[in-house]
Amino acid sequence: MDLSVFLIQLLNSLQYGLLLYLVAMGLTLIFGIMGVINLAHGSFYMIGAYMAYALAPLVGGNFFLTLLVGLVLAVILGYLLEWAFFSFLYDREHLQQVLMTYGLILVFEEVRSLLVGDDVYGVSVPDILSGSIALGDVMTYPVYRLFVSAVCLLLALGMYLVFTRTRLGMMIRAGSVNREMVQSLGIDIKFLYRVVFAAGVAIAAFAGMISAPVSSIYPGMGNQVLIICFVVVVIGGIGSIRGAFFAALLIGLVDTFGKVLLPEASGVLVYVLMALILLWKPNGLFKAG
Amino acid sequence: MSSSEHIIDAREIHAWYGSSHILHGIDLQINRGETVGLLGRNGMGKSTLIRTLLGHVKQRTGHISFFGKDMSKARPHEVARSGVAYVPEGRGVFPNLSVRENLVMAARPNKRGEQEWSYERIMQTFPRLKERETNLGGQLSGGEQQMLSIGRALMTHPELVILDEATEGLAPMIVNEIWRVVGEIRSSGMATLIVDRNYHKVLANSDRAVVMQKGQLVLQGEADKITNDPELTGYLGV
Amino acid sequence: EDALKVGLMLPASGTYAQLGNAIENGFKLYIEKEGGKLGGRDVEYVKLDDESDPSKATDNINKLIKSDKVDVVVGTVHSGVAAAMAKVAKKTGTLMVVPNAGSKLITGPMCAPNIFRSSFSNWQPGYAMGKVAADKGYKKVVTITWKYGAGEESVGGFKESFEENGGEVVKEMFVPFPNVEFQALLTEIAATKPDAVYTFFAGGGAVKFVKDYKAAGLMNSIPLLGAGFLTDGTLKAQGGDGEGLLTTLHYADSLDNETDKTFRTAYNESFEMKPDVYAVQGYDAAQILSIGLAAVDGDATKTKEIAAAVESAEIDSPRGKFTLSKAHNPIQDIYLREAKGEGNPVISVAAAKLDDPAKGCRM
Amino acid sequence: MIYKEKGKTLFVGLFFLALALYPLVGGEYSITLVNKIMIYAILALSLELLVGSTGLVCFGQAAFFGIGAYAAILLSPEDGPASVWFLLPACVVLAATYALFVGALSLRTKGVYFIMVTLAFAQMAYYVVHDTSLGGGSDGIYMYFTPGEETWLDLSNPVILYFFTLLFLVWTFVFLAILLRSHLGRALAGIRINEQRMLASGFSTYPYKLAAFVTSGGIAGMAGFLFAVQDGFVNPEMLSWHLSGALLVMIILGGLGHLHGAMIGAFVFVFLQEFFKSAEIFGDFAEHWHLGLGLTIIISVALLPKGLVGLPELVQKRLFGTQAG
Amino acid sequence: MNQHETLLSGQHITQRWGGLTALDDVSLEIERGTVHAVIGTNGAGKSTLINILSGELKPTEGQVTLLGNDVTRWSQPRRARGGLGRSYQRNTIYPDFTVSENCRLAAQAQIQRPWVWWNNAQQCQISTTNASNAILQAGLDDVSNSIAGPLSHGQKRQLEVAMCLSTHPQVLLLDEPLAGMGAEETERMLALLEQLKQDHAILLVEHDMDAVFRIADRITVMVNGKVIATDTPANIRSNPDVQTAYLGEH
Ligand SMILES: Nc1ncnc2c1ncn2[C@@H]1O[C@H](COP(=O)(O)OP(=O)(O)OP(=O)(O)O)[C@@H](O)[C@H]1O
Ligand SMILES: Nc1ncnc2c1ncn2[C@@H]1O[C@H](COP(=O)(O)OP(=O)(O)OP(=O)(O)O)[C@@H](O)[C@H]1O
Ligand SMILES: [Mg+2]
Ligand SMILES: [Mg+2]
Repeated sequence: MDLSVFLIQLLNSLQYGLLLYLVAMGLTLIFGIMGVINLAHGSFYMIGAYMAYALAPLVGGNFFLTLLVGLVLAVILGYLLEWAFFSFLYDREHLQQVLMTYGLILVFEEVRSLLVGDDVYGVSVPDILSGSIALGDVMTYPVYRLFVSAVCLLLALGMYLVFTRTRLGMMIRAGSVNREMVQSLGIDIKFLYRVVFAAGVAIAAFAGMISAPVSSIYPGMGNQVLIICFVVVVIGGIGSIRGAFFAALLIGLVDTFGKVLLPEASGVLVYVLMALILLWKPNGLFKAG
Repeated sequence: MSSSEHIIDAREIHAWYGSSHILHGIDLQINRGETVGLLGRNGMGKSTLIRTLLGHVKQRTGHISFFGKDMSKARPHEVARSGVAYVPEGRGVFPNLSVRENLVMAARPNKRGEQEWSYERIMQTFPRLKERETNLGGQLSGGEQQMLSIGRALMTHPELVILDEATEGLAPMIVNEIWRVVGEIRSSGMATLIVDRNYHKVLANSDRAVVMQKGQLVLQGEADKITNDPELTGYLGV
Repeated sequence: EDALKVGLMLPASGTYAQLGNAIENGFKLYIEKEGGKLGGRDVEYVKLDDESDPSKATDNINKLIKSDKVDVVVGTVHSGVAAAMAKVAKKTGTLMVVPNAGSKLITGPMCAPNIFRSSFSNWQPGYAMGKVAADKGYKKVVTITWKYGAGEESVGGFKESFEENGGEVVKEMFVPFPNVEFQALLTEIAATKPDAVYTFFAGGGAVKFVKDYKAAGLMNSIPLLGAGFLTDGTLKAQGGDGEGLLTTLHYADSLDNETDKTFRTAYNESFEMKPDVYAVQGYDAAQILSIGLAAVDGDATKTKEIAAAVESAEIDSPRGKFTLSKAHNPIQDIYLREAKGEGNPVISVAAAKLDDPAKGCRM
Repeated sequence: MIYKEKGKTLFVGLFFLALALYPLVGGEYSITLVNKIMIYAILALSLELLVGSTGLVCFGQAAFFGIGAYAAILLSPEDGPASVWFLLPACVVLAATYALFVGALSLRTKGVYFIMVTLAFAQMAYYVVHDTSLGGGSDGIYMYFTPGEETWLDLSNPVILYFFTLLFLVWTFVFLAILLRSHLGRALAGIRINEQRMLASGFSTYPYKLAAFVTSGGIAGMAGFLFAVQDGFVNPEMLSWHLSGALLVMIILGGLGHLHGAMIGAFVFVFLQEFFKSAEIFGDFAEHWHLGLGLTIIISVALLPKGLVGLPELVQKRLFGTQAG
Repeated sequence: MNQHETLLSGQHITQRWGGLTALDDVSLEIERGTVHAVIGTNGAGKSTLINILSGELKPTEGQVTLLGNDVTRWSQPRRARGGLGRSYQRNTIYPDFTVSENCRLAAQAQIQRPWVWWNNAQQCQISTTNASNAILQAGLDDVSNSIAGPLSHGQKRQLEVAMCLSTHPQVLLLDEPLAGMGAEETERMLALLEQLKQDHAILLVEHDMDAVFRIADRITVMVNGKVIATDTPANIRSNPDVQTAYLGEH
C-alpha cells in the first residue's frame, strides 16, 4: 500500500468512524447516560432515513428544510414515546426495557411497511453539496461526505460541552444514578429525562436523515446499525461521550484496514477488537465523565 | 385551614410500603424559622415520615401543605422547589459527579434572590471539601460525603432543611462542626427538621421536639419540656 | 374434487419483502390467466411469511406440509431458507418450485425429482458475464461481493468463464454480509486499477454500492459489470448513478417477444406497476406447475410423471422460451443489458441456452 | 409462601403431564411444533440459570446452541446414522468447552460489558461458521442420517423424538430446580444480589460463575443437538444475535428469576408468533404479524412488571384488593 | 491459647491514588482478646485500611499477616476463609433474602461444597446453626424470618454485623458498626463486642467516642493517612495531638 493510498484509507476510516459516532451518539444519551437498554435505537435511525425520503416531496424537495422538519417531528416522537412507554419503566428491573424496546422494533418495522412499503429508496444529495474533490489521480471524494463529517464533529463537540460544562449535563448525569435525590433537589426528573430521551431519538433520526443520501434506505436497515452502535458505546466506556467518540474512530480504523488487509476476517474484527479491549480494560476505554 | 406561618402543615398522614402500614395518622407542623427535633428508635418511621412529606412515598393519604399551599398530591421536585432541602440518610451523593458539580448542579438563590450560602462559603465551612474539589463523589470518604450532602442542600437556599442522620459517621470534631452549622442555619432563620441519634444534642439544638413510636407521634412539645419528660427515655429505649 | 392447495412460502417482512410480493403477483397472474386452476383443480393459497430466516425455515415448511396439508409449495427468495425447504420437500416428496433462490445446493446436492427451479442459478449470470468481459478485451478484473453463498457462486461463475477466455481475476474482494460500508474497498480498487470490476449485490446493498462507486469517481475510469440484481428494481433509488451499467440476467426490459408483451400489459393492469424479474419467476413457477399437473390431472403426488412432463416441455416464459435441465434448473438465454433510466433494456444475448453445471446432483 | 410454592409445583407438574399426553391429541405437525418449542424451552432454561439466577446477562447463548447443533451434524458420519449415546454427550461437551473458554474470559467483566463480551464471542462463532467452509458457509449444512435410525431410539420418528425431548426438558427443569436450592444455587443467588459481600464472606465467586456458565452452555448444546436432529439442517443464523435476543425476550416475558417463567416465556412467545401469523384469523393482515406480536409485548411490559409469572398475583390483587393507597 | 497472640497485622501499608496518599506507612497489630479501635478524621484512610487488610484492595506497598501467614497475595475470599471477617460502612446485605438466609449464606462460605448440587442448602445443619447463633448474638432473633430489604436502617446495621459473625471469623474488622444505631441497639452491640472479644481479635473503626473509650483496649489514631498515636484509651484521651486533630473539646 503506497503512501497516498494509505492516506486515503485513513481518511476513509476517519469518515466512517465519524458517521458511526453520529449514529451511536443518540444511543450514548439514551443507553449510556439514561441507562435505558434501547434496542429500538436502530429503528429511530431507520425512521430518520425514511423521513428524509418521505418528507422531501412534502416540503418541496429542499433537503435542509426536510432535515429541519424531520428533526422537529423526531423530537415530538421521542417525547411522546418516553411518556407512553418508558416513563414507568425506570423503577423496574432494567431488563424490562429490553422487552419493551424489542416490542417497539417490531411495531416500527411494520408501521414503516404499512406507510411507505418495502421498497429500496435513495435520497439525492442536495445540489450545493453534490460536488466531488479529486484525491490525487486515484479517486474522488464526495463533498457531501465531508459535510457529514463536519456535522458529526460539531455535534460531538457540542454534546461534550453540554455534558461536561453545563448544569443541565450535571443534572442528567446525576439523574442516571439517583433519581430520588435529584428530585429532592427540586429538579423535575420526569421532564428532564423526557427531554433527554427526545434528544436521543432526535439525534438518531437526524443521523438517519443526514446519512440517507450516502447510504440507501431499505427495510431492516435499523437493525443492522444497532449492534455496532452498542459496540461503540461500550468500547468507549458507558456514559462517556468522549469515549464513544474515540471508540467510533477506532472501529472506523479497524474496519477499514481490516477489509483491505485481512479480508477473510473482516466481519469478525470489530468483535475481536471489542473482546480484546474489554478484557484489557473491563470498563471500556474511558470511564464515565 | 393552615396559617401560612407553617412551613409544613401535615394532618392525618398514613403511609404504606407495599402492604405494610408504616405511618398511622401523623399530625405535624413546623413553623417558619423553627427547629424541630424528630426522635425515635430505629425503625419507628422517622425517615418514612420525612420521605412521605417530601412526596417520595407514593402510597400515602392525608393532607400536607407547604407554606400554606396544599401539596398533598405534589411531586417531590415541587416540594423541593417550594423551599425544602433534604439531606437523606445515606447521604445521596452523586458518585459520578465531582465535588464541585455535586454542589453547583442544583444551586439556586432563595425566594428573595439572595445567595448567602455561596460556593466559597461552603468551601470555608468544610475545608476538607476544598481539598477534594475535583474528585468524584464516589471517591470521598463517608464523612466527606456527608459534608457534601449538607453543603449541597444549603446551596439550594431553602426555608427548611431536613437533616436525616446528618452526623452519622462523622468524626467528633466534624460533628461539632455540623452542630455549629446547624446553629448557624438556625440563627439565619432557616427552619430545620433534625433526626439524629444523639438526642441530647438534638434537644439542645431544637425549639421543639416530637417523638415517634411505631408510626405514631407519642410525645411532642417544647424541647426543654421534652428533655425532662420521664417517658422520653422509655420511648427512646435508653 | 377438492381444491389444490398451494403453499406460498415467501418473505412478507424484512429486506426481501418486496421480492416476495412480486413473486406472488406473478404467480397469481398466471393462475388467473388459467381460470384459477392448476391441472384442472381449483387453486387455494396458503400464505406464510418466511421472514428470510433460515433457522425458522424447517418449522415453516413443516407447517405448510403437515398442518396445512398443501399439495405444492412455492418458495422462496433466500437461499438458506430455500435449502432448508428443499431438504424437507425431498424427504416428504412434496412438489416444490423455487421461484428465486439461486443456491447451487438446490439443483446440486439436494436435487430431487419433485423439486424445480423457475429462476436461475447464481452461477449463470456470472458465467455469462465472464465471456462478455473477456470479449470486451478486459484482461485484469477485480470482483467484489458479499461474503455469502450467492455472491461467492456468482463470482465463481464469472471467474470460471473469464479465465477460460484468457482473462485474469486479480483480486476477489468480500464484504461481510450485510455490511454496506464499501469505501475502503473502493479505494483498494482504485489503487489496483483493474480493467473492470465484476460485482454481485442486491437490494439496499446494490443501491449503496453503485452510488458509492460513482461518488468515488470510478464509474468513468473503471467499468462496472454486475449480475442483473445490481440494477433490477434499484435504478430509481440509485438516482441516475446506475445509468449505463452493463449487467447480465435471464430477463430484461424490452425483450419484445409476444409472451413478454402480454405478460407486461396484464401485470400492469392487475397490479398497477411494472413487472420485474421476480414477477417473471413467479409467473413461470406457476407455468411449470401447470405443465406438470396437467399431465397427471392435478395429482401432485405423482412426482415422477410430473417431472417427466416438465423435463420434456418447452416453457414459454416472458424471458423467452426455456427448458429445464435434468437437475431441474432452467436452460436459458442470459441477456446482456444496459441500464437506461429506470429500465434495463437488452443489448444482446450474452450466453445462449446456458445450462448450470449442477455439481453434486445425483438423480 | 408455602401455599404459593405448592401452587407452583402443581402447575409445573400439570404442565409436564399435559405435554406428555399431547401426542394423543396433536396432529403430526403440531407435535413437531411443540417439540421445537420444548427445545426453545430447554434453551430458555439454560439462559435463565445465567440471567435470572446468577445475574449474568448473556447475549450470546445462541452460540452454544449453534455449536451443539453444528457438532451434531459435523460429527455424524455420511454413510449411516450416528449413535445417540456418542453424539449427544459429544455435542454437550463441545458446547460446554466453548462456554468454558468464553466464560473464563468474559467473566472478568461486569454488567453491560459482560453482555457485550458474550455477544462478541458469539459473533466470532457466527462468523466462523458463516465465512469458512467448515460449516457449509452461509447456506448451512444438513444431516444425512438421523442418529439412532433403525434402533429402538429412532429419533427420525417424530413421536419418539418428542418424548426424547420432553424427557430432557423435564430433566433440565428438575436438575436446575434442585441445583438452585443447593449450596451452589444459593451462592449463585448471592452473587446475583451482592457479589462484593460474597467475596467478603469467603466465596471465590469466579469459579462459581464459571460453573454456572459452563453448565448453561452444556445445556444449550444439548438443545442444539435436539434441534439438529429434529430439522436435520442447520445454518449460521442459529448462532446469530437475533436468536440470543429472542431468548432473552422469552425469559423476561415469562418472568425473570423463575424456572417455570422461562418455560412459560418460550411457549407463549412462540404461540404468539403462530397466532399472529395465522391467516385464518387475521386474513391478509397476517403478513404484518410483527405488529400484533410487538403490541402484545409492549402491553405485557406495561401491565406485568414481573412477567407472566406475576399474572396470578396481579389478578388476585385486582380481585380481592389489598390496601388503600 | 495465648491470650494476647497477634492474629492480624499490617506492616508499612501505603496506598496511593494518583496524587493522594490515602495511607502512609501504616503498621498495626491486632491481638486476640482485645478490641483495637482505629479512630481518625473523616477521610483519614480507616476504611481504606480495612479494605487492604481484608484483601479487597491491593496496597501500593506493605504487607499483611494473618494468623502467622503472610497473606499479602491472598485474595479476599481466601483471607475470609482463613478467619477474617469484615463488615462494611455501607450496608451490603441481600435485600431479597430473609434475615436468617442472609446469615446462612454467609455461614455457607466456611463449608463450600458447590459440587454437591443435589442437597438443599437450607437444610444444611452447620450453616443454619451458625447463622442462628449469629442472629441471636446480634439480637435479631425476632425478625429472623423477615425479608431483609424493608428492615430499618438500624436493623440492617445489626444484620451487617450478624453476617460477619456467621462466617465464624477469628478476626473481625468492623467499619462503623454503630453508625445509625439507636441507643438500645448501641448498648446491645457494645455488649456483644465485649463478649466476642474473649476469643476474637477485633478491629473497630468508629466515630462514637463514648463507645470507643468504653470498649477499646487499644486505640490507633489516624490523620490524613498517617498514624499519629497508638496507645491505651487513657493515654489517647490525654494526648494533646489527638485532642487538636480529632477529638476537639471532647
Ligand atoms: N422500602 C421499604 N419497604 C418496606 N418497608 C420499609 C421500607 N423502608 C422502611 N421500611 C419499614 O418501615 C419502617 C420504618 O422505617 P424508617 O426507615 O422510616 O425508620 P427510622 O425511624 O428512620 O429508623 P432508623 O433510625 O433506623 O433510620 C421499618 O419498620 C422498616 O422496616
Ligand atoms: N477509589 C478512590 N480513588 C481516589 N481516592 C479515594 C478512593 N477511595 C478513597 N479515596 C480517598 O482516600 C481517602 C481515605 O478514604 P477512607 O474511605 O479510607 O476514609 P475513612 O477514614 O474511612 O473516612 P470516614 O471516617 O469518613 O469513613 C479519602 O480522602 C478518600 O477521598
Ligand atoms: Mg431513618
Ligand atoms: Mg470510612
